[in-house]
Amino acid sequence: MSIIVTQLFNGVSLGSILLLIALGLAITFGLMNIINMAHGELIMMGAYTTYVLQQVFIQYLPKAAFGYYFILAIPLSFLVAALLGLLMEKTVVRFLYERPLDSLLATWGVSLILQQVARSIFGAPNVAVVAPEWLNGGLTLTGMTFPYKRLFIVALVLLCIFLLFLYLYKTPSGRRMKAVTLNRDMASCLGVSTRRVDSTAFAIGSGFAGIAGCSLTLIGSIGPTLGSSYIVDAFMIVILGGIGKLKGTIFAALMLGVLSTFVELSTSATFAKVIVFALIIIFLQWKPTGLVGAKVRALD
Amino acid sequence: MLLVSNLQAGYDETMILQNVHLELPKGKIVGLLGRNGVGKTTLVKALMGLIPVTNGSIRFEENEWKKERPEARARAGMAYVPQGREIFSDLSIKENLLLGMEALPKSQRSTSIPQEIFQWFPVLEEMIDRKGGDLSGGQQQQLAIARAIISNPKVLLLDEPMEGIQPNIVQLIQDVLVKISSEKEMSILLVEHNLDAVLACADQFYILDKGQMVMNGNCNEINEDDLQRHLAV
Amino acid sequence: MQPILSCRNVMVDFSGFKALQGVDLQVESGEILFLIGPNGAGKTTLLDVICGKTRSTDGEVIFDGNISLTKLPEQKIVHEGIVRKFQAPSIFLQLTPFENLEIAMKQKKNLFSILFAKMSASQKVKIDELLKKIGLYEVRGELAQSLSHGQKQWLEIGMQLIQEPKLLLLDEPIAGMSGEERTKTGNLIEDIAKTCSVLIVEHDMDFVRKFSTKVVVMHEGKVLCEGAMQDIQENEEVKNVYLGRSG
Amino acid sequence: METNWPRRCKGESFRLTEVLLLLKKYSRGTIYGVFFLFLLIAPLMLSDFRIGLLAKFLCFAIIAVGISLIWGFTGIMSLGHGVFFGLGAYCMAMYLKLEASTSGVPDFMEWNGITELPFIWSIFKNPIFAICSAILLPFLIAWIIGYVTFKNRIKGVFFSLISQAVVVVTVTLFIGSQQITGGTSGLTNFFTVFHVPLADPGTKSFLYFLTVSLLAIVMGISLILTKTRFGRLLIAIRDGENRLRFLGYNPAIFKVFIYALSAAFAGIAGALFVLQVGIITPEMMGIIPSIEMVLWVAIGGRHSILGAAIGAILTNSAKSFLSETYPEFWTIFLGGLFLLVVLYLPNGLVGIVEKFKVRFFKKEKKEAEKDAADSLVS
Amino acid sequence: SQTNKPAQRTTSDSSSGTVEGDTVSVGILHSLSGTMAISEVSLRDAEMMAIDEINAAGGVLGKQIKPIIEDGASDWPTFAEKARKLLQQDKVATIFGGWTSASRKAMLPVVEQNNGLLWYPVQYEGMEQSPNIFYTGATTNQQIVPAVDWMLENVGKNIFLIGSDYVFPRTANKIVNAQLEAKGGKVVAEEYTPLGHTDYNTIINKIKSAKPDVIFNTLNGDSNVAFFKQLQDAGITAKDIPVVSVSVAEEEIRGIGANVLVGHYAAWNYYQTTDTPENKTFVENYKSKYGKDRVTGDPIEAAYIAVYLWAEAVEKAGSFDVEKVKEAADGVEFKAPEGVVKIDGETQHIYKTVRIGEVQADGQFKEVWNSGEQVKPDPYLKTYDWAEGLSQQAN
Ligand SMILES: Nc1ncnc2c1ncn2[C@@H]1O[C@H](COP(=O)(O)OP(=O)(O)OP(=O)(O)O)[C@@H](O)[C@H]1O
Ligand SMILES: Nc1ncnc2c1ncn2[C@@H]1O[C@H](COP(=O)(O)OP(=O)(O)OP(=O)(O)O)[C@@H](O)[C@H]1O
Ligand SMILES: NC(N)=O
Ligand SMILES: [Mg+2]
Ligand SMILES: [Mg+2]
Repeated sequence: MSIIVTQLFNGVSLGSILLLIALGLAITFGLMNIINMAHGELIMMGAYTTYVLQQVFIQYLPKAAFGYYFILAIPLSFLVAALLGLLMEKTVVRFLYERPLDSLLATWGVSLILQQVARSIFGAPNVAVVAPEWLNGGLTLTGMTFPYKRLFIVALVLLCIFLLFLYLYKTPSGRRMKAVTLNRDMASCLGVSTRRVDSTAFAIGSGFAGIAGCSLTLIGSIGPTLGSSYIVDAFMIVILGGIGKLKGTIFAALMLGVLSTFVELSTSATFAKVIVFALIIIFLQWKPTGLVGAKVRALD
Repeated sequence: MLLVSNLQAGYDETMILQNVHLELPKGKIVGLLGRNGVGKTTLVKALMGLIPVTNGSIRFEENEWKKERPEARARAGMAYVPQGREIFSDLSIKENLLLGMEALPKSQRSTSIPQEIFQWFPVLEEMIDRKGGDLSGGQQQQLAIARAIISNPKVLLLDEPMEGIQPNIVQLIQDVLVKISSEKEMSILLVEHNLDAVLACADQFYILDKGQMVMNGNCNEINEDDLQRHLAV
Repeated sequence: MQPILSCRNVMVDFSGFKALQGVDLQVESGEILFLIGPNGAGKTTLLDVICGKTRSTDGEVIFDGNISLTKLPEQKIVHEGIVRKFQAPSIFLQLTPFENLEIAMKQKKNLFSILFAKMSASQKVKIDELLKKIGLYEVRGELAQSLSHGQKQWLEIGMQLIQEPKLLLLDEPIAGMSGEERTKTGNLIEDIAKTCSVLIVEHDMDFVRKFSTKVVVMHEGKVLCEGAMQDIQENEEVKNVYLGRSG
Repeated sequence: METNWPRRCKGESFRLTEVLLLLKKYSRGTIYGVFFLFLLIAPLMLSDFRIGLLAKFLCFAIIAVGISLIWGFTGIMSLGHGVFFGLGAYCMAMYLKLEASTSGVPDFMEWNGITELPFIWSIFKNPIFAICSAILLPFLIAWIIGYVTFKNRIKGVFFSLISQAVVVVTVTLFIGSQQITGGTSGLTNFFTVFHVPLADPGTKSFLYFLTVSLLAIVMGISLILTKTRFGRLLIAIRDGENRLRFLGYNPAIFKVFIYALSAAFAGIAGALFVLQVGIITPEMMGIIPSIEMVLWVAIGGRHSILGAAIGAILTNSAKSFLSETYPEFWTIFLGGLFLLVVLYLPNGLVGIVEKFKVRFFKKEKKEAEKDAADSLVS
Repeated sequence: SQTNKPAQRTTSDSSSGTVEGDTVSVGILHSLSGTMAISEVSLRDAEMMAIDEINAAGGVLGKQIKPIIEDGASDWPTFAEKARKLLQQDKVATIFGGWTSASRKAMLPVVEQNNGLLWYPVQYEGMEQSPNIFYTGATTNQQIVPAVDWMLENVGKNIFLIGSDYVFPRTANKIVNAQLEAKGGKVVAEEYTPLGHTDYNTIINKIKSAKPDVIFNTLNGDSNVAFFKQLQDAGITAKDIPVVSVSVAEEEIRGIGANVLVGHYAAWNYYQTTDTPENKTFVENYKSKYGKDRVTGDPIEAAYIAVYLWAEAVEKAGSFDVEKVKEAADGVEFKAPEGVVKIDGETQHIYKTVRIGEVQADGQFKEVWNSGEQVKPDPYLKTYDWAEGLSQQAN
């Protein structure tokens, strides 16, 4: 029984990590149709930002302050990744809105460049981020341990989702964003400043990648190739949820998290991966537009 | 209101429009006629800024507009109903209409739809929360018109707005156009194939042929023979 | 005469919204049947059901006496002889008008025959003739994307004709055409009707008046009335919901 | 037309124009001729090592031609062609490995404690079977995958990402079943094919020319396919496959066929690759190689068979050159190259040539029209 | 490998390498990009340092060593291609390179067919002995086998095996299984995860229910970070269940965070803290060359000594010729940072001292056990009875 509960928790926590990684893509890919292969490198930038901030705290601030660096790291990672995203949008992505598949290829180039740049700046070996003291340990309930880090990530994801929903569905800015992504020309004919909306949207999507990177420092390695190990999963989640469907993305991430932890429990990590991906393929055969797929009236 | 002179525009390497002159007086409806493929849509797109103008000028309230982006034109008071309707298919009717108000200054944008719109197009009120893409062709066309006039533009560009709309609503739209053009001093460019529809509401007309203006005048002093010459196939 | 197409109690439900609420309709062979009705009455939806794009939630569509269409895949329905022109022009923009017609042309359309297909002289003549008929002969070699809206409409009608259908479904075929082109299209349709039945959705009453033999009026997902145009015009309800003062 | 020449070409530009016109007329043939001529005489000009590399790039060119068929002409972007390349390669490699195993069981199986050859391996003792399956297995697997996905009307990025998922499944499976596949290390250490040493200069030349010929055949098939009604149908599918349904076609079948064909091409390439490079690993079928394959085609020009082939050769040459010259930073340069090409050459290298051709041709046409008008007036 | 001689070997005409004027070129072939770069870049640094030192001291046979660096890009076929390039195009006298066993297996046929020389500096799974490869890292009887003995003696008998899913961990664990069976230990479970795997919660759950005395860890690369961080979060400390790793060196500790690893063990032949005069200089030089915060470690040291061993062998042979160097290599000794090492000509591996270390709070190891004398390399474990089944197959 307790193993079921802890596995369920593990699944949910893996799901929220996946969701955090996919949330940014849900915007840049789901809404804007940009297949951003450099999304992983934006995640990596978020992680390195956290690392740098940690070093700054260690070097320049009193020891007592160290515990707070991680709180500051979250918005800072968002900002750094968002700025990088903004730069990418202005220089690369902007020319590719009409050519989604080409965006994949161009951003692939960006990802190669960013990886090597990170290697040149931070060195090839992994760096370590030490979690603040208050994130160590876990909540022990009836003999089961729920690590604080995992609980923290779940909470962080909930907060991100809440803010994103608010932005997308309750603000005119979110409405403009949806309009521009649906029909750029027409939106501009109505007076929407498409360039600004595009940049904002891409920056926000990238910013979420930064947050994902920040929280990944709690559980994994921080190195130049950090992002590449998550990128495929992230795309699968967006696709599985249904392109442009935030709710779908959330379901998909949780489903994937829980599914793979339980399959892994009864098989091995390798076969869990095989089975989960095979299930995704089969599921999409059955529901080709994803969990929350859109029915469109248009012919094509 | 809008003065186009010597305009040259087209796609990539092919120039469609040559030497086009056009004047939209304040508060008047101007009909633009022409056979298929003569460049009517191209002209409207050039006016809205969707395709680049290679030569000539577009003056709007004494300012040169040739190089402005579409959104700037929209904010300055130009609105556009495209030939393909171009509804935001994934957004609700309400959201589509709210987007129509983007052209207004922030202070004048409201969060609700002016009742006037629903008086003209009751079907939109009935379906206010349905997705734009689910509407029937004619319903979409009505939505497109409503979306354009909701911002009270100074210049309204209509590319075949009656296409696919049921007869009684066509009449209604004609009435609405006449009404708003005079009441709100809106200048309207009405691209139409249907001569009767133009004659029913326009004050002046232009005829475009092979990318050039070949004829213009007042609707009440039209010469049937000339018309036939330029419009017949 | 036996009807070539008969719809019985066709219903369509779009997740709660009942677009069609039991449509009964018959098309006799060789007739030009006009389908009119207010925007959103369900005309396009009905055509969608007939050609297989939308699946009906209830009811039957019988073609040519005994073929039930409600379960057939789209291309099978085409093979039975029903072709459809969509409301928005849907041609292949990256091909020339000639190539568009070449692909649409009546021929074996399975993988094997297409792989080894050769353009025969008679096929070429047929296409060229049609190109002239629809006025696109001059531009037959240019990419269809550079055609104007009206030309695209024509090309699409041409693509339906060259399939030599038994039943032609047209959704607002003259939208975006000028006066004379309308007449020409009308004549073309009358010409076609000699060999096949035609079901047309249209909002232009002059056109309907001129070319219809029979008219069916739809309203709110049901057939409101049917008959000759003169009779329809007198119907108060039709006037109210649809025609307005032009009726 | 001919008689108009002197009038149009004034003074010095005369010769140039003439030459260009001739080139235009025979341009396709000329370019193909030059291309294959270069490949045939390359062994005379390049070192053994470089020819080895070129041979590898030619294998990649075969894949690129297949990808251009499905992507450039049909609009299907497969991010999973590595799998078909890999299947072809593994089929060949299994045969080679068996020929190289003196004890009857490949070395990696011994490390994994397997003493008896599994059935799946023993059938690859027959070289003919191995070669046939290198082509047919990818074809069949692609047919199955394609049949289900296309029948279910999955397309666009959905298909692309599903093909990536197929990659993940295949690669993970290959890595995870070490006892049978050799795991991450893949299969390597081969000595002979048909009992002829692979390292023999003669074998190497033979394989090189075999690769050139197969590339020619594959390009020939593709050209024929695209220039016929079938090719126009592919373009129609790219434009809007749903419309085709209402013209009485089942687009799924056509897509399945072309997809499977391009998979077979990739399989051929895989078999040739293993013969000449001597190693195949699961990572070679992974996400990265699969995306790179598409990039070659994008760089060369997706709408052109020859462009795709040249793209594969040039991109890989650039990759080799950059990584040898700047082992530390070559990925930056390579990434930059990808970026620039995609941004500024949407139709790849071929796009530049085409643009030039179009411009030249247009000028010719316009001038001809003007001449005609002139002669009318005069 | 030994059993499979290539049917015909193309003997390169200038098998003595490119000796141009007063330089001799050698190849350095590690992953400078891709996932393996996190480990391999440091090996390149160590080899470059050795080359610089040797050049400063007058070179080899009076010639300056000219390194030609190539990027293996964490891709095994690329390793093969670059090795071929170095041998055929640059005609290098020898190659130093590789980390993963997979990369070595890819280079093996290339060096054999071109009669080149490869120095491979990382501990590995044994069962291999190419005539063209020298192995300067530990083979199994110099690391894994003694580590298992040590575990049985000092920690416990119930062992949980976790490893990355590739040839090294799989083969290593096969050996461990045989060894434990013979010596009364018990494998409670054996788990593999794909290289680069990052979620270990489920496996940790399995560990919790299997309740082993000790975890024997053959994970490689990034996965170690995730594994140890998540192990700590699950509340499992080194006191509860210690982990003995064979691929976690000082550099990995730096990337994980020492606090996460305190109290866990590793088995190696060298630590940065190994107390020899040579090591003191080595660590000092390395830090002053590459930065104060850089650390050394076993593979780094093995890469460093590879260059020296090759140079010594060349000096002894008086030639760069591969055959002559191989012949001369037997018995070549070098005062390495880990202590004196000696090439065993028969196996082309080297004699090494085995050391078990415990991770300290400063990220360094404290040696808790060593083998005393150098252990003779035995890649096929021929001298171990319990390994009979294993080694016979491989022979
Ligand atoms: N995107 C395009 N690229 C190139 N040429 C185009 C493009 N769109 C239209 N054209 C060409 O421009 C010409 C004018 O087209 P336009 O759409 O302006 O005609 P129109 O007068 O609006 O016709 P219709 O009444 O049929 O709508 C046509 O000959 C058409 O071939
Ligand atoms: N996918 C859908 N989801 C929800 N409602 C839909 C959908 N498709 C159509 N409808 C609704 O069904 C009704 C019938 O639409 P249909 O397109 O058949 O009308 P129509 O008679 O062709 O109108 P028009 O003359 O304007 O073209 C409309 O009210 C439309 O909003
Ligand atoms: N030899 C190794 N660690 O792969
Ligand atoms: Mg138009
Ligand atoms: Mg309709």
